[in-house]
Amino acid sequence: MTGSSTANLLEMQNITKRFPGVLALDNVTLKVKPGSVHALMGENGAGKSTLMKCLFGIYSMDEGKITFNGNEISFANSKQALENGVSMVHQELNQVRQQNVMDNIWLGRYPKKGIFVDEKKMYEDTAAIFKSLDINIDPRSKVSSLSVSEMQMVEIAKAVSYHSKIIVMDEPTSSLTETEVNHLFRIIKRLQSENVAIIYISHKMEEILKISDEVTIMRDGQYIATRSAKDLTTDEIIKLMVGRDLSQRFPAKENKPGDVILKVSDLTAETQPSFSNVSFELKKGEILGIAGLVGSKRTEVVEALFGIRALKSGKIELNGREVKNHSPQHAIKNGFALVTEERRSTGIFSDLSISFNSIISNMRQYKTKSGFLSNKKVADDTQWVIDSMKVKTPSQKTSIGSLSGGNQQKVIIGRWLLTKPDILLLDEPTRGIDVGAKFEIYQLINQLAAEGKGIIMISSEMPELLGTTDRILVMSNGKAAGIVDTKTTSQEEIMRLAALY
Amino acid sequence: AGCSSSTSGSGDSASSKDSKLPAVGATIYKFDDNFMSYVRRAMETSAKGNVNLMLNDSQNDQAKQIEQVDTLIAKGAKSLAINLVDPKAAQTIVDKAKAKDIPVIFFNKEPDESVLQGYDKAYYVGTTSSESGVLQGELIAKAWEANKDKWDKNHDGKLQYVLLKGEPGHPDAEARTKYVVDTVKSKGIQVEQLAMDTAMWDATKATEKMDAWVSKYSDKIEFVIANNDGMALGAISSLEKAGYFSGDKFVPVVGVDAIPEALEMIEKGKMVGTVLNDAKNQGKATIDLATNAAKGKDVLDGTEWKLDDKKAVRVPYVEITKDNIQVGKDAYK
Amino acid sequence: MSTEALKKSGSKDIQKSKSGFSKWIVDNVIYLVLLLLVVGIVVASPDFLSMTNLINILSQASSRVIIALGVAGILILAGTDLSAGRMVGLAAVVSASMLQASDYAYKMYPHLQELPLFVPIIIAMLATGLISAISGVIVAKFHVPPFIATLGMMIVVYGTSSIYFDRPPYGAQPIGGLSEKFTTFAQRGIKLGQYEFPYLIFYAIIVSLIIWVIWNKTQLGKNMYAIGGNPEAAKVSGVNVAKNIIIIYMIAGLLYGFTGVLEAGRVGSATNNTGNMYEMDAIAACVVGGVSLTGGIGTVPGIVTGVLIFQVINYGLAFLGVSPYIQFIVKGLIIIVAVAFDMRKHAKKK
Amino acid sequence: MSTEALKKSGSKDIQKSKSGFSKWIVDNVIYLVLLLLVVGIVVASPDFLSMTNLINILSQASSRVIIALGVAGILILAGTDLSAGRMVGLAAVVSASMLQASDYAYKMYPHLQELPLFVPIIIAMLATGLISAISGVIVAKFHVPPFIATLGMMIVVYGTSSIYFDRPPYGAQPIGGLSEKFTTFAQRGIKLGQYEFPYLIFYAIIVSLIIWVIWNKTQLGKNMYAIGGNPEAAKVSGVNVAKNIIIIYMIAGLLYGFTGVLEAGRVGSATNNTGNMYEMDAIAACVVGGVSLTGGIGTVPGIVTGVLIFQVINYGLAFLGVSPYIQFIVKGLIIIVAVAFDMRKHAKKK
Ligand SMILES: Nc1ncnc2c1ncn2[C@@H]1O[C@H](COP(=O)(O)OP(=O)(O)OP(=O)(O)O)[C@@H](O)[C@H]1O
Ligand SMILES: Nc1ncnc2c1ncn2[C@@H]1O[C@H](COP(=O)(O)OP(=O)(O)OP(=O)(O)O)[C@@H](O)[C@H]1O
Ligand SMILES: OC[C@H]1O[C@@H](O)[C@H](O)[C@@H](O)[C@H]1O
Ligand SMILES: [Mg+2]
Ligand SMILES: [Mg+2]
Repeated sequence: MTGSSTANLLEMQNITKRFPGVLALDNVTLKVKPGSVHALMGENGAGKSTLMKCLFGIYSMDEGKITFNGNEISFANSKQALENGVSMVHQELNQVRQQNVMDNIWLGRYPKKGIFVDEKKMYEDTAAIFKSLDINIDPRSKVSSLSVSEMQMVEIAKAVSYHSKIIVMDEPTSSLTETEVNHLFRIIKRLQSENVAIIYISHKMEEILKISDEVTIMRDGQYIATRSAKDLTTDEIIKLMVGRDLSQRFPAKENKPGDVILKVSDLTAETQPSFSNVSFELKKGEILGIAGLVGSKRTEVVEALFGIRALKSGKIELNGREVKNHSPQHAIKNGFALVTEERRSTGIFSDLSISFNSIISNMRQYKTKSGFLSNKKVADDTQWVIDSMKVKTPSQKTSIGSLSGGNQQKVIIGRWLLTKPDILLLDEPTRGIDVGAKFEIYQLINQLAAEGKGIIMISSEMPELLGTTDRILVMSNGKAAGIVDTKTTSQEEIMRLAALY
Repeated sequence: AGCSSSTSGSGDSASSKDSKLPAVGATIYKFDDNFMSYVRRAMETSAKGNVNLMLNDSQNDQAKQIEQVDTLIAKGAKSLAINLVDPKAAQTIVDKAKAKDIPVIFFNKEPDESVLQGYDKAYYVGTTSSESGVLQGELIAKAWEANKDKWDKNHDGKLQYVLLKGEPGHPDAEARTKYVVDTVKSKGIQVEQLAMDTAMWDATKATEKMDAWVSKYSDKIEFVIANNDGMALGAISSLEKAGYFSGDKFVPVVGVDAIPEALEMIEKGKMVGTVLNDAKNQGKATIDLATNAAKGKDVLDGTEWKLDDKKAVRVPYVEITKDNIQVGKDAYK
Repeated sequence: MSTEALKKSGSKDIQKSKSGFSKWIVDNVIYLVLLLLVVGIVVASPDFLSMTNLINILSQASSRVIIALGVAGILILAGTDLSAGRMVGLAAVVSASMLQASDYAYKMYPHLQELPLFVPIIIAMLATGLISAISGVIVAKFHVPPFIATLGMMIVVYGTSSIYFDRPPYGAQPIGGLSEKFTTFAQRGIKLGQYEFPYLIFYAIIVSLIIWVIWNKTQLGKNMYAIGGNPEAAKVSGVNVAKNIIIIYMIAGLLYGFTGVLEAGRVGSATNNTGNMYEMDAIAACVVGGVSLTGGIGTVPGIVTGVLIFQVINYGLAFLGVSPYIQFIVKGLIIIVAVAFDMRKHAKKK
Repeated sequence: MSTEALKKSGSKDIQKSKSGFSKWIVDNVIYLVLLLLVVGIVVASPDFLSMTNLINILSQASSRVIIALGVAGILILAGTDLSAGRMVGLAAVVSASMLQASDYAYKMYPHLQELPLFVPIIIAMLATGLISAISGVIVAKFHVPPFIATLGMMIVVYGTSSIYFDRPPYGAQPIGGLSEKFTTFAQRGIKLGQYEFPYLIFYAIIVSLIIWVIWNKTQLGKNMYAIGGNPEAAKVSGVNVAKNIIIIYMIAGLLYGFTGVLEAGRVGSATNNTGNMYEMDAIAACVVGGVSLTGGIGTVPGIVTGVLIFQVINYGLAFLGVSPYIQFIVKGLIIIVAVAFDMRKHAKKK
């Protein structure tokens, strides 16, 4: 915050934003230089997205002043923001899935020929943008047929296509693989060379330090500090974010794998293309990671174990006995639990309370003899979830949709722990979650394993797999490419296996 | 028991077998209308063995009826018997029939005279919508004169009434509402309307409107006039709740249609009277004319019906009170 | 931000209580709407404020509350039910046909003995419960959108009850001459001082309580909210989605059946058109009462209030003697305005 | 699965073409349903296969296609429109009242000169267009759920058209005696050989083409799909969501108005009850034709096919001489079964 203020492209000063019952932003300041990558960091719920939405005209701030390009601005809606050189990649994928890629990219500003939309120009322009960004997607394909990472790349391309002076990227890499992340970084470098500024929100430390010039850190809706990235270390960032030291990223492992409890042999999905001939074993008290590129069908394997996806052949043995999970009910009865990958669409009941979200999978336990649910047991278990998961919430009745992503995730994990599962399946359990919360979740996983549960964890974050698991199953294009021992393997070996088929 | 009705519900399944008989295409404005269901039955009875009667339910939708006429013509109807939904739509149907030279017998709902005059093969069988209102009015006037000292509760010499109207815009509702009051007045009786509202022919709605009126006017109401018996019954149920018809608490109620339940109420003294539409003869006359027309004969050939100067066979309404209740009951034999 | 930060803020208490109160108002706006309506009518006609009118409105609202609670369960599942009104008609016709007084001349079953009251009631309710469960199966197992499944069912049920109703010897005649025990059941009440409180009101209260318990205190109820809120998540959470949907439809069917019985008894007769379009009023009352058509949201007190609002409008306008056509216009406008106000509670603050 | 992965898979071509064909069948099942229906009726009654019947069905479908396309736009926005039928009624009454033959005895406006045909048509369409735009404002600006906004509007419009309709000198009489140019416009057609193809069919074709162009070739159309598919996405992409919603409602209103004019002309008279409940058939036809009630999905050919399916059922059952009450049951079942089959296209195979 030295340097003359005229050098800044964007200055957001003393921004305050209240939601009913919540002070989401409390006097926050953000200054971004042209052509720089400015990282915005903070724990879940720190107010990063809210700050950006105030800039982008989605929310109107209650107090404060925004100067952009030398002029004081306050966009009434997104259209104004886009027209004035601010574009944004949103944290939640905001696409019209029923329409095709180019319809999505030009939404709100279709090229026209007379009164008609100029489809040809639209196609050519899209193709040109994709080409310049090195993206290989057919502009005419339906968005719903894309993989999540492809959707994400389309969103990024769309933001770039506005030729804005500043682009906000709110967790753009949450569903990208390593290669795609590198691809994004190349795009960012190019934009930077064209003097475009980027505000980059992410929970991934390595990325931040690699890509950004400056870092602004927020905590609890307040501005904490802005530093040059060169001068920062991961530990320092974490300290600023959480307000205390967090010496290591991963807790020490205490679990001791025992006998085999789950034996999976030759599993093949009914509807192909999907996984085929997948075999592995899981031991009591073991944490088994599953690595692979996005699209390698890791999710489908755990879905099949949980009875959501039909099997053509194969055998699942639990403690030596064959089990057939035809539905989640069967799976739950057999002691399985699944924390799904897409929290919003298959995890939370957004409008309903934390209490409801905690107990929904474990309802049988609350029935009294009369058949009604016991208020007390429900309240006790909800409180257990809130306390042991360290969920930040005003009350049990708060709707889960108003919590930050990390806190939502903790409630979901708590939900499944209430069912006292033997086998816990975790699909990207830390996606979009801040370091502090991540650490807590790793601790939890560790502790559960130490208690003798078998845990399978899918993750796209290599350090996470290496830091928490005992063994790692690597999937490649629907097949099991190999199982490696975490202690002795390397990132390179995993990458090699992931690209095997 | 429900199954037997699937054949008797429509003369049509019989028709496919009797395909040698001349085909008469018929539309009923609304199949489950309580009065029209009797007319329909009479038509089926008369048609048996004489003509192949193809019945259609217009579901109270004139556009639907026009389409059914197209279908009937496409199916080769030799004459049409049409119970209009909306009397002013007659011309459209005549145009369609005329183009194929098919005779049309309108029944129960009367088209404009000019329409009948415009096509030599168009006739009408039925009553006049206004007649039911007139008869209801006469019935009210007679009863009022006979019981004035008891029924004129406020002794002002005026008849204070509430009126439950059928569906607004429905020709019967409009005609009955207008003519019943006009007729009472024409008999020299002073009237005062306390309230009028539509209950859409519906007993439940009538009960609820009546609840509000009873609460508001209580004993000021001296007569309850309903456009049909269904609503009259609804009103009675509300009045009973308020303690009427037990002891000497009483208010006269009248309706139209002479449905069995209403006859029962008249016998029990809870209703003063109703007006009977002669279903049997309307149905019979309609089929008689349509059969002759289909066979290419003079429409009156071999029948005792007479046409008036408007090319119409008139089947009169009958007012029903306790005195001639048997007339009403016979209609259901 | 977090509650902690809030605690830090100086004038937190004032702030909290203030936003608390205005939030309370916004959250409870429908109760205010009801109050305002009553006040409005009373101002226009002070004699509206009478015990008789209150009893009338409550008893008229009673059967509507019951059908509305049935429909509401399905709405909370993010479904809809267009067949409700026709189900009411079926149950009305069936129960009335079996409860005609033995000395009535135009009986549908001339030789039928007088049955104990509960037998026809149970038969009618089982019929509609079963049919509605079939709708549930069509929705849950064949994935037909509820709009279409229940539209189809509405037409099928109407055809069925017409066939049942319109047949020899008397054809399409209102089924009347109901036995006295039936009309007593639906028309009489408990005398308290000079007033008679219709049993209907108590039936509605009892049904509301039962439904409240089901929705709030049982696994079925929780599952219903879960399915309506997020069916995918419910499935993954181990809820047997299809089974629960079918049960909720079945309960709705039972309630429609009971409504039909009450309608026949209350009016003293039944036709195949009894109940026609009741579903529209029921759905509208639910929405006015805060049920979300996108599922997952709705409470019993809200729904009861929604029904009362409609009934106060209907009764009040008739009581005021507003001309019928103007009644339509006023009623339409009130519905829109009431919901527009209520929507402010969901309005995402920008 | 990503396209890359697909490219990698070996037997991609065979696999693609095979799944392509069965996918084609599944995606186009409604056209098959239509075909099957026709075949079924022809088998039952071979003389169904005639030019006259074809023309009858097409002309009966015509005004229904027009109202359905109006409703469909709103459905694609993830809305609904219960007022459509009453709007048809309003337009019918308004246009008929201004198009009575000058020598007709019971004219509503006895002194009105005969107007050029297009004047009353335009007036009627502007009236419904405006009213529907108001519904749009209520939905878009006041966030009233479309179900309630249009339910309220339905009641208001019915009251309004009743007031317009029921007044001196003749009171609530059906408005008849329409001028010949009006009936010609709606009842006559183009003679080709021995057959007369009603103009109605051509109006429906022209309207379908216009709507197809709007939906597929203009910004408005793309915005409509986007708003229906994901309103948040549309908003953050700078689409003026409210404006587009209001325009789509307005277009729907214009189409209802045109339908009303055609209904009056086709029937030769109009009452305030004209068009009652048309919206139900229209919505059902849209859903059968593949429009998703959750928004974002729907095509003109699909909707036209949906309407045709309904019309073939209606016409076919009447032609076969099925008893009316049985017709209801059969019709209800066909709707459910047709959609159940169609739903397989959305069935997530897992
Ligand atoms: N529309 C809203 N209504 C009420 N509260 C909200 C709303 N949006 C955000 N909040 C609250 O504001 C606070 C900040 O949320 P925000 O989404 O900005 O956090 P974030 O830093 O982006 O977190 P994450 O890393 O999890 O995305 C949180 O407490 C959140 O619950
Ligand atoms: N055939 C397909 N059509 C459309 N979407 C698909 C298809 N296959 C997978 N997806 C989607 O693409 C994403 C990738 O899932 P997939 O199971 O293929 O890989 P994964 O390795 O489990 O992915 P992740 O690493 O994100 O868990 C999922 O969101 C899935 O819904
Ligand atoms: O349209 C329905 C109405 O038709 C009338 O003719 C009849 O008298 C009424 O009872 C009612 O049935
Ligand atoms: Mg965020
Ligand atoms: Mg007097």
